[in-house]
This record gives sequence, C-alpha cells and structure tokens, in this order.
Amino acid sequence: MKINVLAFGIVKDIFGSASIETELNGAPTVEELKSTLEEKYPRLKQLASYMVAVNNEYAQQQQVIETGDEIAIIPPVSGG
Amino acid sequence: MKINVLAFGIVKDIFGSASIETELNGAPTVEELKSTLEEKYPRLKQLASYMVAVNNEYAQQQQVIETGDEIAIIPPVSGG
Amino acid sequence: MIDIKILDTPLNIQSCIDWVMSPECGGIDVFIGTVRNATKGKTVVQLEFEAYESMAINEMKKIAEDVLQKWPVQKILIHHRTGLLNIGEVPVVIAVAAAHRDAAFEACRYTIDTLKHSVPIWKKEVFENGEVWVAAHP
Amino acid sequence: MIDIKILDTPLNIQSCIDWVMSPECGGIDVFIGTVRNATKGKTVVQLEFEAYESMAINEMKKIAEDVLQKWPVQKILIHHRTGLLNIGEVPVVIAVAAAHRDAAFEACRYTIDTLKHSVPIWKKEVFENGEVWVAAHP
Repeated sequence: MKINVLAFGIVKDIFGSASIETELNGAPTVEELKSTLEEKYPRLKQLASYMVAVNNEYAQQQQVIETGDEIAIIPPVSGG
Repeated sequence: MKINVLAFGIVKDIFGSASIETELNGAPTVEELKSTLEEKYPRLKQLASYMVAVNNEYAQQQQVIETGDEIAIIPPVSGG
Repeated sequence: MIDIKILDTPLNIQSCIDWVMSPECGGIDVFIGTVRNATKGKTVVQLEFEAYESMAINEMKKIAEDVLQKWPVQKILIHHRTGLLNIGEVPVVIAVAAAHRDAAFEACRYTIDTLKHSVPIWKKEVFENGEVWVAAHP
Repeated sequence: MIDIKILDTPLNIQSCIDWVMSPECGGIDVFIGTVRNATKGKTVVQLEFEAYESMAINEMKKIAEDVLQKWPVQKILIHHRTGLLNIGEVPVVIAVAAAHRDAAFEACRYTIDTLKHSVPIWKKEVFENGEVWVAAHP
C-alpha cells in the first residue's frame, strides 16, 4: 500500500520535501510506518521526539493506517 | 486647629460636600479626627470600614496631624 | 519602565499595548476591565468612577515599582478612567511586558488584584431606579 | 463563543479585543506573543512560523472547547500567524472574556501553555549565521 506522508518543520528538511511517498505491506500500523521511515531517514531518530498524525489527530503506535488516510509527521511543536 | 477634610465616594454624600472644615484641639491624632467626625456624621460608622489618608498616604490611628497636612477620608475602594 | 495615568476620556487599548512592546520582550499580558450590564442579577445602566487622583497615582506607582522588584518585567502600564461609563466601556487597562510569559501573567494579575484592594478609586453602580457606591456598606 | 484563525498577515490586536468584548463580561485577559531579539544570548534576526493548518485549527478548537468546559468564560479567541516575522511582530494573540477576571486569567494562561504543547506549529529561529528549528533536537 502506497502512503503519502506530509512533512513539517525540521522533517521537511530531513525528507528534503514537503511530502514523500512510501510503500508498506498489508495494513500497516503507525509503528511500522515509523520503522520504515527511520530506516530510510535515520536523522528522524535524532529528533527529541516525533509523533504521527492520522487524519489531523495524534495517533497511537498501534493504530492501523487505512487507504486514503492523511498521514503527517509531527516533530516537536514550538508555536506560540 | 482647623482641618480641611477631603471626601470621596460615599463620604461625599455623607458630608454633603467634597470637603469640610473641622476644628480640633492641640496636635490631634488620626483617631481623634475620626471620633470627632463620627460624632458629627454618624453615618460614617455604618461604612464597612474607612481609612484616613495624610498627604496621600494611608495613615495609622496614632499618627499626629500637622498644620498644612492634606487629609482625606477613604471609604472602601472599588476601582478596577 | 512604568506608565501610570488617570484619564477622564476613553482609554486607547492599542496605544497601551504599543507602549509596553519592546524587542527584549517575548510575552505581553493585558488585562482589560469592562463595564458589565448586570451585578448580582440587577441590571446596570452606567458606572461612575471617582478617584482621589494624587493619591491614586501614588498607590499605582507603588504597585508598579513592587512588580518591577518582584518579577523580571520590562514594562508595566496602568491606565484608569474616571467619570460616567456606559456598558462595554473600559475603566482599566493593565499591560505588562516581560521576556517570558509567566512573569507577565503573574505580574498583571497581581497588579489588578492589588489595585482593587488599595488604590483610592470608587465605583458607583447606577441602576434603573437608584444608585449605590460599591463595597461601601457591609 | 470561539474564534480560531491561522493567518499569514499581521494580526490585528484591537480587532481581536473587539471580538471578545461583550456586555456580560467584566474582565478580558489578552496574551500577546512577540518576537524577541535574542534567545539564550544569541541575536535573533527573524522567526519563521510554519503550521500544519488543518490539524492546528483542530487542536486549537479542542483547547478552546476545553476552556469553555473548565471555566465560566464567554468568549475565547486564538489567532496565530505564519510566515516570516521580524523582531517585535506578533505571532500569537489569545483573548479571553469572562464575567469575572479570575476565570479570564486562568483560561488565557492555560490556552497559551497548552497551545505551545500540542498545536502543530513550528518556529525556526533565524540568526546572523544560521537557523534552527526550535525544540527539534534534545
């Protein structure tokens, strides 16, 4: 399954793009997405932390990603 | 000694004027001024509380009033 | 820096904020008092504010100096209005600028709390059928 | 009532305050974030703010709804700016109106604290000789 991943802040620098496409098998969880991305972009592991958002909501590790979901990587926020 | 007493808020209503003159003997204290005023204007005693200011500062009961001091009666404040 | 004023004309909130802004500050907290249309269930028509001006300025300066001692605050402004105010009008603006927001919040709240307690300004509530000096009687 | 916005143009503080004012309210607390000229002793030239807009609006709405649940607050406004900001410019305005000031102060502080913690907006500090995404690294 092809997943489009949105990037913000420093993750845009790490990906070199505001969004990337990645291929995952079956019905992947958020955790599996993170592993795959960290393999491809090891600098993700150097962040203080990061979250995955699914459809504009912070997602748990075990949440399953479905076709059409809007996926985004959320590095530590610093608004305000 | 003649003392000019400034009135604000409800005390202006009690005195019927923005300032009154009162006569006190010798070197009167704030406490003595209060007694004299309360005798003349018993409604002062119905206030939740009131202070006397001498030269723009809250005064203690035993403070002595001197000629030329600016004296004001300060009923409970309610600004803001 | 301190800016204290008692005015008998409408307070200009934007100018108050402009005055406290500074390049060293990251956070500004502003308290704006407004005239409510009711108190304890009774409809308020107007408020009248009276100040013992020289002493009120004095007491407000003390509060502001106290704030600059207690918190890392750059600028504090206290403007209070006097006279007759209609519903929605602004009797008081307090603006505090600090490098960090915690100091701004705490100092601003301290200022309005202390002002209400110690500054010789009086408020008369004007109702449809009467008026009363607030807090005068037990 | 809630007003949430993300804008790429300067925030109008006076309009924000006008929006929260209401005849039922006696106190308004306003927090204004401003761009500081330095951070940890280093001179800052500009800040750049980026938002994941749809989710940021979502999260700000959650905070505002939370505030209306927790405190007797009439109106809350949160406006956040994005793009390049110079020293002294305003990235965020939060305005809270309540019948009584304690609720306004507490709700306003809660809002900025929570916003900084949960809303997907990012700040890049631009220095003379480099730039850094704030909080990205340990």
